[in-house]
Amino acid sequence: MAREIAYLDAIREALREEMRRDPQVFVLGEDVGAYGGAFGITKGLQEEFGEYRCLDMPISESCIIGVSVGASLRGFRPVAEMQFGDFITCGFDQIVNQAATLRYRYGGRVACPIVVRAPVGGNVAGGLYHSQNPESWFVHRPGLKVVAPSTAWDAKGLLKAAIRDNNPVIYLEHKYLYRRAKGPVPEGDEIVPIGQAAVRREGSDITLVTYGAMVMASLDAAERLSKEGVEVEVIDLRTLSPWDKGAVLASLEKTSRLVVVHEDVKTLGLGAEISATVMEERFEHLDAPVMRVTYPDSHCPFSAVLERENLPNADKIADALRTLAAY
Amino acid sequence: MAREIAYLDAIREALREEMRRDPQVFVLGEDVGAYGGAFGITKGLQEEFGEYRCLDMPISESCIIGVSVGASLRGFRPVAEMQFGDFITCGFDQIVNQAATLRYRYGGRVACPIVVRAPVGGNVAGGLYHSQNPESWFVHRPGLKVVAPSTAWDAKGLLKAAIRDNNPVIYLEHKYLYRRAKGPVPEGDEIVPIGQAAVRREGSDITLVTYGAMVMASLDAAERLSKEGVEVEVIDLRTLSPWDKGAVLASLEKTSRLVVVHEDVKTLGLGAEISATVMEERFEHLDAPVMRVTYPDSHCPFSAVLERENLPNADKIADALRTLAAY
Amino acid sequence: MASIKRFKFKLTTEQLLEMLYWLKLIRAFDERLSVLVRQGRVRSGVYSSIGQEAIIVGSCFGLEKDDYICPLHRDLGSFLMKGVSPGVMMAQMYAKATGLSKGRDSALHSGVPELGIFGNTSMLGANTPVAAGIALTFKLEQRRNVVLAYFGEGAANTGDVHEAMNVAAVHKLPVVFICENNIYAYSVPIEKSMAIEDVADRAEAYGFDGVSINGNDVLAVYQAAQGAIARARSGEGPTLIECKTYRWHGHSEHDPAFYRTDEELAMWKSRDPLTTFTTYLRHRQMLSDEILLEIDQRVVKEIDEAVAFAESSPDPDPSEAATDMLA
Amino acid sequence: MASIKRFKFKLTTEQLLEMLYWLKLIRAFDERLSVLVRQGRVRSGVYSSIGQEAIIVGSCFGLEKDDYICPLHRDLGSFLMKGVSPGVMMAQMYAKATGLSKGRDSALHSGVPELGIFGNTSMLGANTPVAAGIALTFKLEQRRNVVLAYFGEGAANTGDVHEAMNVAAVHKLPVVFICENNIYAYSVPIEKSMAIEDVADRAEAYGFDGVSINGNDVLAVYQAAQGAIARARSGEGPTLIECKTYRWHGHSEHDPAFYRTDEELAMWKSRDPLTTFTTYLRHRQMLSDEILLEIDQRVVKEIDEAVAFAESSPDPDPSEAATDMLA
Ligand SMILES: Cc1ncc(C[n+]2csc(CCOP(=O)(O)OP(=O)(O)O)c2C)c(N)n1
Ligand SMILES: Cc1ncc(C[n+]2csc(CCOP(=O)(O)OP(=O)(O)O)c2C)c(N)n1
Ligand SMILES: [Mg+2]
Ligand SMILES: [Mg+2]
Repeated sequence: MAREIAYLDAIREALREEMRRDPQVFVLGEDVGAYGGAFGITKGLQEEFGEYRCLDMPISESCIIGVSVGASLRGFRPVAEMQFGDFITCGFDQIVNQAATLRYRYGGRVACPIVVRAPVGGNVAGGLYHSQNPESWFVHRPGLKVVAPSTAWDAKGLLKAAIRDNNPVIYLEHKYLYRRAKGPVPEGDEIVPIGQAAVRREGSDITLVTYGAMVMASLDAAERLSKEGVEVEVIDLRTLSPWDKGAVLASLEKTSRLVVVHEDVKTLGLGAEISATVMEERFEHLDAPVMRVTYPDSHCPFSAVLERENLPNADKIADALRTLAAY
Repeated sequence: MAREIAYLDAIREALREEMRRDPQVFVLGEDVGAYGGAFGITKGLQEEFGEYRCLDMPISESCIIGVSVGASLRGFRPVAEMQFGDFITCGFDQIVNQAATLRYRYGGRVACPIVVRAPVGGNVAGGLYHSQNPESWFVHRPGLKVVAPSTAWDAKGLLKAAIRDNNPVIYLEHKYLYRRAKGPVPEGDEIVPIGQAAVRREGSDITLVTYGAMVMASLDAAERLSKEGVEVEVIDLRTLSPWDKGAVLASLEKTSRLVVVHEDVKTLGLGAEISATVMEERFEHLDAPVMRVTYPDSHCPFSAVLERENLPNADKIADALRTLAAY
Repeated sequence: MASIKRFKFKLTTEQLLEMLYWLKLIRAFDERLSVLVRQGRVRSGVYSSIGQEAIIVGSCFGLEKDDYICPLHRDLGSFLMKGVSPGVMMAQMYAKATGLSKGRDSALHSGVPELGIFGNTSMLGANTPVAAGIALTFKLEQRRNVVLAYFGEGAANTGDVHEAMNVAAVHKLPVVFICENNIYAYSVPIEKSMAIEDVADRAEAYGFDGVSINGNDVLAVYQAAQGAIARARSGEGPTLIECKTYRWHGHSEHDPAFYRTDEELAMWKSRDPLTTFTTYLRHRQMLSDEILLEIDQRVVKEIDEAVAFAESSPDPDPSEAATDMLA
Repeated sequence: MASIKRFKFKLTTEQLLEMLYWLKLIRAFDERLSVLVRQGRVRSGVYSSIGQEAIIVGSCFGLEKDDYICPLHRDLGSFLMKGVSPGVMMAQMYAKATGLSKGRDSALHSGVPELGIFGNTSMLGANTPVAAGIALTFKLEQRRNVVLAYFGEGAANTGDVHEAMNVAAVHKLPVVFICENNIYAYSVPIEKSMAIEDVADRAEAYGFDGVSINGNDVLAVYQAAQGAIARARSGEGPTLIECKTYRWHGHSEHDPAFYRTDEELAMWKSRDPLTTFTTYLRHRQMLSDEILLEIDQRVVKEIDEAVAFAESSPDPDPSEAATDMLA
């Protein structure tokens, strides 16, 4: 049987393998050195690769990203760690202006192969500043790629792809999945290509598009609906920018019904773009309006009682699926 | 006849009137003092109100916003100027985390009445870092309001409303309109309420939703279509968050066809949210898919040749309207 | 100008005993939290100040009600000294409806304007621009109040701290910057985050005074703080006080702190601020065994009551999960 | 350690005359640009370095090809000295297809990796973290190259500059920070943006040396730069060189610069770096009238040719408006 490891260990494995493969790859961030990072992702890397390939940085998110851009200009492939994805706002300008526009303003003469790893998402007692889902900001900005693995397999495969990619890639790792998602991982040079969604469950009645920690809840809801006679096709986007329009539309052509599920807030969450695109390109195929099951337009409360209220879950998803099936 | 002034002067008038009315209102930013700001908006204010109510700040966008938040906690109503809206990324964390979450994390016990003025938009030979349209980032973030006037009237009325509002308001002033938009302005205590769209042109065939500099181009396109026998209702959102769903849906119920036009890029531009909302709430009313006419997913090039290619204009809008009419 | 390290002060026996009470209360609060975390009763991140209490007690002692504090994550004690009851603070840590943020967040991410307490986001350093803003309002209103802005030696490296110190200097704002230099930022020792010995030296770069003091000596802290506060009140602008100290626990209660040696910890435990101050009081014959017992009993009682209050408090109402987004 | 102000250097007559050529070429380029702006032939923002040329010539002179520069917006001359032809730079200002960014942006927002030139965004200070990143790669590769990072005294107050200087200090990175202190940041005089006299004093706050020099004396700049570069090459880390100078024109060619006096301008014109250096060469009998004429003629010819090249160059192809977004 295949080796099964946790999502969190899969991330480390990707880092280690890429650092072994390519001496231009290095890691930088706060506490990533001897300590191994707040979540232990970079444990052992400094030992193996030395201080400078697994570099502790001062609390200076903007500089961490800026340093990465500089290093990329000289052929390096830095992987910057934000201690929590929430702090990415402190390095925002260096991402959306410095990194995202580099190739364009250089007239296409350079690439900017940096990866920014950001632990995101809630359901981990994180509260307002340790639970956020920042994907929309970056999906909205041209010049960036954004990925969000939901399995150990993808965590490893997408990180390897991100490191090899010649563009700035925002790699969103969901904290809820760190130890809860376990499974086999690709070996050797196998990667998970950026831009390709995965069908996690086939179904002919409704297409459900999701990513990250919501994949689990969505599959759960799909199982319930199956018992009610409704077969839901669950698509895990894996890459949020560019998202796999082909896969979504292909499934929709089969089902004619679509729901998008994400943990990010509703307004201008990725669901908005998918819904608008489907509207533009497959209006005639729709038997029902595209629905969205998302976080409300709210911050992420700390109290378990409050957070439970806000988080999408299998119940809420199942309800939406029923509404859609009955439409 | 009513007094007519330029958009840019209307902004200044709003500042001056509010500063006279309420001693807690003050202005801060780079070069806003004796110089009167890069665009002359704050000219004369330091002379009238003194150094500290029209305060020159060092080049420190993050601190400018943070100072505003601090002042708001003590009952002041600061109006911060970003020299160009593009630089708002340098103060991003203080807006989306500090200001936007303040009330929520204080359990509702405080308000955060700050205004961040940001000159935005292209078609002014600005290039990559003097042409951006940052609205989506803020519309996506709960806890903020976002306004974008298209006329001198609204420039004045919305700024007065923003200053009186108890929330952080991102006030997007379009540079292209500074001198090109001229008209009457509200007097005295009259304001333009945040959250209310304006119907700029009535029509029964297609609803066109837009804002900012695209209102002019949209009206132009609507005139052309009128000659072709298609009557387009043009809705100027004026407020982008919260956007006036009621007005949009009411118009749609009449026309059954909708196009959104904005200068911001397509992916996760405001059009996505409007389209998705219409899908959710008025699917049955739609005779055609909601369309979007937007900037492509690109940065804002400097060359006039390139910028022209990217900017939406009356031609492109008219084309979309024709497609929609023929659907 | 004499160094603020030699600022003349007088404290009555009563006041000195009150200081002891605060030292003990804060220690006891943190110790109890530590237990509650291990028991799984508090889910919040807990950043203990054990070993550092002299900084808060020495600097907050004698503050006026309208003076403002902008604490760092380790400064729970400052909330108590500024007037929040232990029960409310405990409820805040429990994320109960009776806590400062009504369960929206835990720890110090909420404030009390009436008591002059600012509650920061998690973003390190982001409190300092806000502090400058509050101080600016004191200047605008010609009040003699001050703002105390706290940050760690790690946070000293954020852009925000730089921008805020500079702005405070330019406008001679009444801010006392208090750097709690406990040698580590999470796992990163100071020599890996800055190439200088004394953070205090940074003050000169902005044009104001910086002193480095023994942060484990409550009277040394009081003396320097009073000196700096006196300066600030009389319009002489900001001061930076660097308090050398050490945290006995890990970064948070979940951190085993393998990155430091037992020897180092023992050395710093020998510098326990409570012991030092008790010895002082004994030398001055101010502290009888009865008084000591009385204080200890009072402290235990207050903490017990705080826990009882928190535990018996209701959870927030789920209906408040997404309210208070806007005023 | 002797001050780098007294660093020993030797320059041949040929080299000194080359310096004069560069001073004159850069002056002529900026003067021509100024005319072209007034004629409406160049639409780009032009930030003239007239009066400040000694800084770029003195610091870039003798750089190795692999050494990297990270210029500020006023440093067009550094592109020329690093090997970009005047024609290409002029085409860049004209936003022609033959410019560095193929018309995507103008001015210095594009770079040339093969020549060791970084092109920053507009965001002031944002080039310094990138400089640190480039320098980090030199350290990783154990190369003896250096990075020169330029910024104005206004930009010195951005968070990025703080974070970058600190990181460079911690890791002893081979960066020379060059502050062009021309007294004004746009309209804001230095006393309103910082409370210190010499930006050089900030270096100490990070643990490296800072010197303040006469930035209008090309040999003084060369001497200090060579000293700092020698240090950097031998692994001794960063240095900050503050060059006191003045810009003769407004902030940009559109700025009438009412905020300063004629007296001040006249005083600084009397310190013209070209006059000073010409006098030096005359004193050393190195500059005959023929050589002077020859240089002047060469400069005029090169500028004429550059303009001719730019004007005859094609506009970018509209089809490239939204390409090169991703590699
Ligand atoms: C901007 C930002 N980056 C990273 C973090 C994560 N983080 C929380 S506390 C901490 C260490 C803080 O060290 P220091 O400022 O010295 O304060 P101390 O905890 O030692 O009191 C880090 C890295 C954060 N909260 N904010
Ligand atoms: C982050 C940021 N804020 C504001 C601006 C607008 N701006 C452009 S140049 C300038 C003044 C720069 O002054 P200084 O750094 O001293 O350089 P100088 O122009 O004097 O050479 C300002 C405010 C900007 N480009 N970037
Ligand atoms: Mg610390
Ligand atoms: Mg300057």
